[in-house]
Amino acid sequence: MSETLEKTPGVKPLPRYADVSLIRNKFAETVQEIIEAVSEVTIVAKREGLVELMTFLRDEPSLCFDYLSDIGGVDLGEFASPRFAVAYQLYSLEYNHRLRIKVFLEEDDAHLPTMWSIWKASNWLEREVYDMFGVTFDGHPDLRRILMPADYEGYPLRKDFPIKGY
Amino acid sequence: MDFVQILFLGLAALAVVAAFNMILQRNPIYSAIGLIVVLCSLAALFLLLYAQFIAAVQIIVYAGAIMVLFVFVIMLLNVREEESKTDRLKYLKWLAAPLFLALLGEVFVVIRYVNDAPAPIPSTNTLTDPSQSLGTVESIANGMFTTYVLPFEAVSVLILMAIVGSMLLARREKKEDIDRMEQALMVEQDELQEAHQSVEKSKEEVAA
Amino acid sequence: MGIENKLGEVLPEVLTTQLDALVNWARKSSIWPATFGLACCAIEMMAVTDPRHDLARFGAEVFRASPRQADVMIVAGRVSIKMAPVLRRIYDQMPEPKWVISMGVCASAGGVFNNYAIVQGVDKVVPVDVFVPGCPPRPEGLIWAIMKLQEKIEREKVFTAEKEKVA
Amino acid sequence: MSSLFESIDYHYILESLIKILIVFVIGLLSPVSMNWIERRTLAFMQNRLGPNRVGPFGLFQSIADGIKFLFKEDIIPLAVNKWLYIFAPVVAVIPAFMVGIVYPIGPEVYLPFIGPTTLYVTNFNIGLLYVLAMTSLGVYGMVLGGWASNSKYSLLGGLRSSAQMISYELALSLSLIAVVIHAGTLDLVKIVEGQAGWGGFKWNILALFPAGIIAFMIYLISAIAETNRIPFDLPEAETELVAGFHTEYSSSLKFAMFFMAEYVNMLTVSILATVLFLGGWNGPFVGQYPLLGPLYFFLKVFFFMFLYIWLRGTLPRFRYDQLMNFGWKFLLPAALFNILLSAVIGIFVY
Amino acid sequence: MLRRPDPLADTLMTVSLGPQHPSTHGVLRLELVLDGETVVKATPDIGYLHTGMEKTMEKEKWQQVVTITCRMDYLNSMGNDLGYCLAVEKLMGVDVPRRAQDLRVLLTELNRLTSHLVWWGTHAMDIGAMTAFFYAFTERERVLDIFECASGARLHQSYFIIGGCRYDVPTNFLPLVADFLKEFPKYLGEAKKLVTGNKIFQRRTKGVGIVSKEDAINWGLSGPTIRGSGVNWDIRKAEPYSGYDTYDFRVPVYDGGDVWSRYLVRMDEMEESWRICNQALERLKEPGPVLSNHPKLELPNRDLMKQHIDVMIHHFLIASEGFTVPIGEVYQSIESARGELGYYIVSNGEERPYRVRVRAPSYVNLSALPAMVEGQLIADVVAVIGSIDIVLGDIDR
Repeated sequence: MSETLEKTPGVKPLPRYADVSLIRNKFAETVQEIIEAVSEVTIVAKREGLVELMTFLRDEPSLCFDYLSDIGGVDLGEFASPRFAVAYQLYSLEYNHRLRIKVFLEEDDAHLPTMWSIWKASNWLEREVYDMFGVTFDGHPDLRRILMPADYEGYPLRKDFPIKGY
Repeated sequence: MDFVQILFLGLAALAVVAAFNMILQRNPIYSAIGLIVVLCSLAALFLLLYAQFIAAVQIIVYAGAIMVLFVFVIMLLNVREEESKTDRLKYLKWLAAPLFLALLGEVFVVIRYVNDAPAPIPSTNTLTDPSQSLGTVESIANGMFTTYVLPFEAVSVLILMAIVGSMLLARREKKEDIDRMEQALMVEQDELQEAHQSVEKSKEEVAA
Repeated sequence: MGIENKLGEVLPEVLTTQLDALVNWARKSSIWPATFGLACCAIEMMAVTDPRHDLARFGAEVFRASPRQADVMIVAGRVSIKMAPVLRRIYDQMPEPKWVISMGVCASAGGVFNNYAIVQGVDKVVPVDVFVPGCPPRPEGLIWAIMKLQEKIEREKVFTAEKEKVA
Repeated sequence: MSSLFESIDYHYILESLIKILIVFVIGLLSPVSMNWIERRTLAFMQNRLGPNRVGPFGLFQSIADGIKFLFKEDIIPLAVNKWLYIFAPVVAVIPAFMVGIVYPIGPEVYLPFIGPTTLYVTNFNIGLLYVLAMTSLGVYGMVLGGWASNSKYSLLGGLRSSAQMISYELALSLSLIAVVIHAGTLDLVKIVEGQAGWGGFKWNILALFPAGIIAFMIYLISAIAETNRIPFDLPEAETELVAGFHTEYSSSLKFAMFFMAEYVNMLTVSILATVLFLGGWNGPFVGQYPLLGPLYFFLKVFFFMFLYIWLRGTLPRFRYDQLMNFGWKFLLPAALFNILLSAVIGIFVY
Repeated sequence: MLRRPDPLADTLMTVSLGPQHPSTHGVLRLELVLDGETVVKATPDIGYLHTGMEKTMEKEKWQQVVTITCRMDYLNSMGNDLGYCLAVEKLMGVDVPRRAQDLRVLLTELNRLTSHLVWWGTHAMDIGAMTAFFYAFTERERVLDIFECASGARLHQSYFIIGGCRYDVPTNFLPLVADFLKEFPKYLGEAKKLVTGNKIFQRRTKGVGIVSKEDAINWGLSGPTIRGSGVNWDIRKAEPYSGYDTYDFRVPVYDGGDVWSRYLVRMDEMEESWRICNQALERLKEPGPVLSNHPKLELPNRDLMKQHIDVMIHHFLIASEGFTVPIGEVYQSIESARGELGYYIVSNGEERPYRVRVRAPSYVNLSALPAMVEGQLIADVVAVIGSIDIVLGDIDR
């Protein structure tokens, strides 16, 4: 066991905008919109081609988003269409920049491909989105409820779910 | 009847009862406990013969170490109650009667000879100096390291060989082992899933 | 339970009251809690054994991991609907006589979490002897609860109960 | 039948019974007092006070615990193997107390009203083996208790205790051989008497240098492992196996029996260490004042008991495989080597 | 009937560790498949402390949410509040005054100390050394006194609010902190002697629960857990907030990837936190405002209020209805004691957050537990759980 202790003060460059312009043409089908707001970049993407887009983001040397921070769901309301949004927060340990991929989903078509093959971190994060919103992930190795009891009915974080439960 | 004799009868009865218990129990743990009781009462019988060393060693080695190992193995392997295996015992059934008769005959012969032969151990009444008798530390050590030194060493070598052999037999290939384990796990999971599906199906049927 | 009931029937009243006092003294002096930390209050429950507060002074520092060996269950923290059956099961596993301290406002009444996931008060699941207010209660608060519980145990009837039942 | 009663020496039996009673009371008191001492000492090691509310200085704490055990519901879970479950604590506690008859507490002393008497119940020429035999039986209590509980934690605890016992019993017994070679007897009293001299300091640990010290260390380590105390408390490792082999035992008399067995076993190995290595009752001026003997004896025993507490306050727990490796790959060869060493010393020095 | 292909399968045993188990640090349940003492398969089962916090936050006002965030990861409540406040401040474009930032850094670092102390005590206790626990809690009480002095509460301070701190610290605050900081290194030395130097402890932790650098990144580990695998990533350095870029401290990184490395990282982090605290304490000697003067946050001057009705109405609105936050979404992460604590906040321009999503560090760290413990012994499971320092309040929320 090597125990080299390297205590280096900030070797990383300060955070900056990720230059995502090169994916606009490459994934013209998938990428709907690129938004820059509050010093953050958001890519609104479609479900089709999402896995390829994510794989590209991870493997492209100039982007190198090797770290999946978070997957968070948002319910836009009972009557909204599309109803759900799922936001992937990506981070690059190499370049120290962040990116948010957002996918909108219709209520009767709420499923996404799993990111398990790209980031293992997606395992539980996807399970939580499933548990809380009912968005299913195709190909997930173990898609069960994670926080609520296995026989629980309803998806708590949907807006039509009363705060005190059914 | 003296006190020692009562003790002897009690302990001997205990040993016999425990031995029967050991044979008749179906649960291996109970059998092991039966054997432990037998060994302990035998140790007490040795004590009555002033063979303290043998008594102590009996408990330390057999009851204390070997039987702990037995119990350990039984518990570790989680051996369940023995099921009657009629197939395997079919032929033995015919052997039982002759073997029983042979044993009976043997017992008779032994009893006869013992009655005729001089007592191997001086009776308790004549025994004044316990250190001179059989079964103490000194007498056993004398026997073991003078008269019987060669057989003793030979037995040691034999035991060593047995240990090495058993270790060779017990060694399992690591990789293969893990593979088998994983297979077993997967099969179990598959079965669980199947069971789950069948339950779901039956639920649907009920609902329908 | 059992021996004291039988004894209670047989012995004269003077003796049973004396025995009552003895047994109650023993029980109140040796309250072994079950380690049942749930949330934030569990940290304060741990803090109650620390050198500053030292629950050990009351002979109650023996936190038993096995509910079978515990006397009091300190429900320290919010009880979720997923946890409630487990809580009840652990309570059932404890031997009589047993007591429950509901520590903190979440365990007592749901606290700020008046929502779908939290049981609004642990007394819906198990009978509670002492409620401790606070979010979380200070360790002193838990010590207060233990002393309250001791007072309660002191008033219990062990041998005399059977006599009263007969009378 | 008359010969039956004639063959009994009533005076001897009465004397023995009284002594047995005294030893039994010592055995009963040792868990009570040791538990209080342990809790207080540990507390002081951890900057705390420890139990101090129940009685003066909290002295009655363990008594309160004991009375509580007595009147606690005794749950026998449905799934357990009922007879073994009840039987196991008895198996644990009886051999532990049976060792008491060979505790050589002091030399022959003259007591007022009684006359000269020995401060031990009896001594026989295989006293040491008798102790070892009894302590090796005690493990069945844990193993059977763990198995009978029909709980996985208990089973693991029982398995661990049996494996641990097998591994360390060997090293323990072998470490004693150095002393036995030197003393030439297995009689505990004679072993103690052999250590008289040097102004009361001809203790085996010093007299057999260096084999004595090596044997002492091996004995100490294996003894702690035999009694399942930290750092070898794997059978009841609280943070792994909840409460190990006694997980399913409610805090009633059965639990108390396990508890007592543990403390009496601690007492036994402490006494054995005192007798075999630290000269038993020997010490300065014991020749002139024989009653000093028991005092020295208990002081030495108390030192070992304190050592247990000290270790508990300091050390973490071993892992199962490390425990096994340590026992088989280090202690056992060391003990074997030490036998050789002490034999050589025995031949050339004495 | 289950058909078994192999008699070996008979030796497998399924043990359910928890939810009430002394070493799962709360109510984690682990389903372990054991072969003897070796773990063949581990499946964590969480949710026994699920509190519905994200749902509850949606009904609270922006400022009230702080009381909920601090009950999330109860060992690191200051950090939780800080992350939430930073996120909302980022969305609103609020600048926090210098003194408030320094206070935030000081208290967050002190909270990191308490969190690591609890971790140290319980981790050592899991491995069997019980005295460490009491030493840790003795020291922790002193830090809690400091929190009490600043905010009035020991555990759930809710001291940070959007725009700064709730109120300035009392005069005896700084001497209290200075006293503590003076004596802390001595304590840390003792701690290292008691546990770090212990051979048994080292043998229990070295080479146990190894995660390689690539796996650590792929599993999304963060905080000391990823730094124990040799990844030099600390959000305080990478994306500095609250002026962390102006402090002089180092990021301890060990590349063993095992329990021991993670242990060393945390022990070193305590030292670094102590250094940061010392620097922050120096800066706090200058007085200044502790709340932003943003019109939505600062209550109006009382004299002006008595003269102008519109100022009065403004005060009334802030006090009764709260303030609104511009429409938008933001992701802000901070380095909590356990790793990357991220807040993804969506605002629809009302007085309440539309959605607050919390990226809990323990949650993601725990998801890698099966990979760490499979093939190890059951005693190692306990050590590994201790080494990733989970807090169930953080995981289940």
